[in-house]
Amino acid sequence: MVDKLIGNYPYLIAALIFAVGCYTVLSHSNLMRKVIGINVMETAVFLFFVASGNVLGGQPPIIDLNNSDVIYVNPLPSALILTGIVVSVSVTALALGLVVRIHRQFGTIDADEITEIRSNDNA
Amino acid sequence: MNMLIILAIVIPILGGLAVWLPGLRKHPFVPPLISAIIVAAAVAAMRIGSGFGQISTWWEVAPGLSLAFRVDHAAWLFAMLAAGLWVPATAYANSYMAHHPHKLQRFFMFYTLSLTATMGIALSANFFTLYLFYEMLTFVTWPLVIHNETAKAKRAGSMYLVYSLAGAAVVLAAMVVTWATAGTLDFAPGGLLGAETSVTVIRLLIGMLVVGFGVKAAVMPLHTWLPTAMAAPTPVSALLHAVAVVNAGCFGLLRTFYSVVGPEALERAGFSTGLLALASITIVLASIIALRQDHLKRRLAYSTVSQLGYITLGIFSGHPGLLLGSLMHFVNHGLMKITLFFCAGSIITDTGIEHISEMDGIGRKMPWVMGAFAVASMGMVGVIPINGFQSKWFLFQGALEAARPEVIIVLLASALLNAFYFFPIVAGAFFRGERTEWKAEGLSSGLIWPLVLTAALCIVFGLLPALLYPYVNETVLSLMN
Amino acid sequence: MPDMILREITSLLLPFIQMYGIYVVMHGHLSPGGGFAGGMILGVSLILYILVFGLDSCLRKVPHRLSSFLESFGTLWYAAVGLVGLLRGTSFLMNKGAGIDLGTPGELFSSGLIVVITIGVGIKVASTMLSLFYTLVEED
Amino acid sequence: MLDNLPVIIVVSLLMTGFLAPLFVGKFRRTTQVVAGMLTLAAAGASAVLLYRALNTGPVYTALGGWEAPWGIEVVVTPLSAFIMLVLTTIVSLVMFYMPHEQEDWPNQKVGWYITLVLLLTAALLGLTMSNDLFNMYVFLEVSALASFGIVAAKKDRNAGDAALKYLVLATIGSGFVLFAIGITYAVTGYLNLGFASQALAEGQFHPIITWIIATFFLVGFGIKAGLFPLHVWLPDAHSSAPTSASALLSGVVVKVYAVVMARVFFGLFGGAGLEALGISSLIRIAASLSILAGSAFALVQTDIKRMLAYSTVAQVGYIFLGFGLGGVYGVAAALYHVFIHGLMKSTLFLSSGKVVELRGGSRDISGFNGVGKLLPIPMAAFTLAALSMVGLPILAGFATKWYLFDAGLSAGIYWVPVVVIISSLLNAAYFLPIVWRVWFGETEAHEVSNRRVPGLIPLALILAVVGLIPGPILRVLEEAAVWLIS
Repeated sequence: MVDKLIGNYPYLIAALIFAVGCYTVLSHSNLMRKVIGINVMETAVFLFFVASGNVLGGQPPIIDLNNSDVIYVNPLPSALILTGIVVSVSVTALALGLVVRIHRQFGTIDADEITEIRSNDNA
Repeated sequence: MNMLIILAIVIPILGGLAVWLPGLRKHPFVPPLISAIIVAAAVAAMRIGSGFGQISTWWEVAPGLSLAFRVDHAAWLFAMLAAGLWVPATAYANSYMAHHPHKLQRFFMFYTLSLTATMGIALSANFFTLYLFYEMLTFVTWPLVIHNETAKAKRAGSMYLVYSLAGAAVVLAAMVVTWATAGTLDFAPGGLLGAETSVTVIRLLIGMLVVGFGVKAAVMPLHTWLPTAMAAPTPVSALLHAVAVVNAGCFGLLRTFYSVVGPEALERAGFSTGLLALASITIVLASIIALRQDHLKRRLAYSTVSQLGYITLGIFSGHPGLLLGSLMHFVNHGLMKITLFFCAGSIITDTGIEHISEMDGIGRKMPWVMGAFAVASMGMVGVIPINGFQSKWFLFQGALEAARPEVIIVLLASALLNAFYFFPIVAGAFFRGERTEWKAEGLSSGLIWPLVLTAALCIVFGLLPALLYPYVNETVLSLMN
Repeated sequence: MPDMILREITSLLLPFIQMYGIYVVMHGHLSPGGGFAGGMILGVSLILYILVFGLDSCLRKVPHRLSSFLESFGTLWYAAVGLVGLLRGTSFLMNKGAGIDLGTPGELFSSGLIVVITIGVGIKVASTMLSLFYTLVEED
Repeated sequence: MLDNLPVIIVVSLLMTGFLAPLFVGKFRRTTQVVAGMLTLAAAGASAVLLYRALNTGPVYTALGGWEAPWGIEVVVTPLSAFIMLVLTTIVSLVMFYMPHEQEDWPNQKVGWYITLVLLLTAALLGLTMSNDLFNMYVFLEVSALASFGIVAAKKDRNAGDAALKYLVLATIGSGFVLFAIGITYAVTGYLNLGFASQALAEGQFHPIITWIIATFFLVGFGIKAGLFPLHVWLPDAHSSAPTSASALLSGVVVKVYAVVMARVFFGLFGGAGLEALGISSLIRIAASLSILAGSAFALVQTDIKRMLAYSTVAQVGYIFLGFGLGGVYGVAAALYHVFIHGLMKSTLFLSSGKVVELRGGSRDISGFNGVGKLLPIPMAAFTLAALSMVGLPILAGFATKWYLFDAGLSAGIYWVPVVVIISSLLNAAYFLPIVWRVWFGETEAHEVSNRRVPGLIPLALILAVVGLIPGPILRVLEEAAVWLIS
């Protein structure tokens, strides 16, 4: 059991980082930290994906035309994660844009203060 | 037959919408009156044809749920009662509303739409159609209840809506249970539940039906909305109490007890004693409460609650004799109660009096009105030449056949209480001097002839039992299969 | 205004950064990288330019409208190239099956339409990075 | 050609979307109309696909000619074709409303808004028909990005805050989905739904692994679809968006996520597997809580758009409940509700948007007093949709309830009818007072310059017709449900 866990340590670390990211998003009221938390979370998933494509002793998957019996690592997860990173970058960019806008409109980027301002608006 | 059913259902909808025609701005009552007459004629014509029992399906709303209609004995009884009384009620409503002009078009639209809902309930051939129109009845009578838009009326309206919607929701649940156990929703004489249905399910179903339809039939703990709804204009009260709403509740109970649950399952559930007790409590308790009411319409309302107890008693019993009496009362009570409410409305319109304590001596000022009132109240008590006597007679007979002496005691006690709360009104109106100052402005004929007509009908039905008895007997036979 | 060292170094480095970005874009079908990574490098090089030389000088070279246009253009480019397969009677993004010469593996001009698509992606990513930065920085 | 139709729909929507900002400056009106016509054409194409899928089986397309499991596979089953049809129909009708809303917007904003809406549509279409988990994730994210954009389209500050809240939570949701996809890939080696489910079934994995996969999917999609208690972003986001965006987000977007979740679940684990894992009962409980809590929250709102948004939470609960019950009737109820709730909610949002506009932007419920006389046709549509929500018979909402009852009772879960009935009473409690206000409330005479709400009448008409004759649709859905379950 322990062997298995240690042998698969990238997965464990990925899960750990995922939890850290999730915690950061949910526990901090500073919007920038939330955005950072999102990134941490997504990085954990990327790590998980890439780790699952690893082949022990494998080479980077750049085809070597002269040598046909090279072991490559599985390129599919890496390729997928490239897409994942694109998505993550766009989300982050959009989030930052929104944070800038919120700062402009509310004068703060603290979620609790914003909630307070909004409830005063309504009252 | 199909044509007649379509007429009965669709004409009131058209009539209700026609109220908004620009040409009828001044006379919004015309389309409702015409549609009421057409519907009454159509329903009367259904008796002539030979199409009893034929199902006419309009369309399938969802797999297993179809909109279907059928005329059978019980359906025609209710339809004829409602459609027949709708004509004088509409005429009366026109005269009454002429004195209280407030959003007449809206009033008459919903007044007429209620006719569709009532006809739909009466003629439904399956549980779904019944439920559909039962729900519709709530929605079209609600605007009538809060018509005056006073705070009181609005409170009454919310109460009515809450009670009715909750009741309809329970009916829906009952429908689901029926569908799940029987696999069909089409009414059939003898019921839909097979012999293998467990007693628990039957009891559950009966309980749901009693709660669901009992709301509209004002079975005792569920009656509170009815006296409160007195805030509505008087023609509406007449409609609620005598013609459409409460009778729809009773009819729903009748239909579902005998065509869904079935007499045999009813027997097996072993509920009859409990249900009879419920009805008996309603009869006696409501009468006692009625005694203590000074507000005329509220007293009449509690009287309705009590009298409906007679009807539900027969339905709950599952015994042919009691059922016969209860169906007789179904018709007779409608006639008497509509007369009483017409009288109350005329009194309010003419003198503004709403309380019984102020009514002393009123009989000499308006003899026709109070005469009709006297006739109807005597009927309520069960004095011989009036129709109320007959229904009580058959109820007594049924109770004897069913060997239920306790029912006889309840009936006697209630008759006594009825006498206590009706006769002082009549006696005071005719034989006591005026105690309070009021002035009568004189009534238009439209506020007199409908109530004289219905009072006359009470006497006619009282004198000629052959008008009603054979048909009701057939109805009971067809229901008991 | 940033100091001279920064400006001189940046103006020295920028051509190399951009050349590297183009290199990565063009070799997307041969080695790790490709349109996204290369486009990102190009976009970041432009952002560096803004940080050092100021927003206005970059807006003069690449106006906001141009970068917005290129954003749409990149996507359309991708879709249009994808449709080639479809127009040839096969499926979307089809390459070899649509009768396009794939060339020799390992050479720069090979693998049919993929390199063409990658260029579109590079343009799209670079211009999007720039537009986003413009949107964030510009006060409206 | 027909095999490529699904791809053509998505690609043409995307291309038009990105062309829109280029042309909107000179040909604003044309751009708007072309976008609307295009989605309408997409609806037509979806109808063709649905017909084809029902008659000759699903349409498979392998992108780039790479067959599954190597390539990305697109498959149009009756289920996905139906959802596509619903989606495109509602989007196109809302599209016809949009020019009305955009009258005083600057050109650039109109262009981007159209881009985002078309991007959202394309992404949701892609999401519905993709048979590849990672491809699903990409479309999920694209649709989410587009949704964030249209939520933030209004300039007021609440919109920005709501959009960021939505973004943060939705991204957590996609994180969970992606993690679940990662685990699936790691243990099975496939991303194609069919192959992965086969591998899962044959692989004899420890139940905890499948359970983790399922729970992560549930949390992820639950956040995106606004399942209680993960709904916290929804009322804010759906109420701060422009009217057309609210109609789309509440009307179609959240429900597509629910349907995709069902596809993933039934595709990976099968109905029996879900029941064995306990996921079905988890969904049922969360759905019932959604239904009750959403209605209860809606009851206390005084802001009409927030009320409608909370009502969406409750209505999505119906959909999840249907999926949680499983079986042909449960799934058919859920799919039917996806359809009619889309119609009802769009109608409600568009018509109340008109009222908000009339009242100078005030969203208080008291603004509905007496508007029936000022805007008779939009308010008739509002009334129809509100009463359908309550689920009165011969209106559209009733068939859902009926099917849910049937599914609940045949699955032996007797509290389902109770929940549904309580919920319809709650619905009545918050919709009927508004209907009363609309028709019989008092209002000062008010000049209404423009009574038109484009796109509303077709929505309401479809709703009315569906209510009267739901039979044919339900039969199609039963067939679609069979596809999903087996």
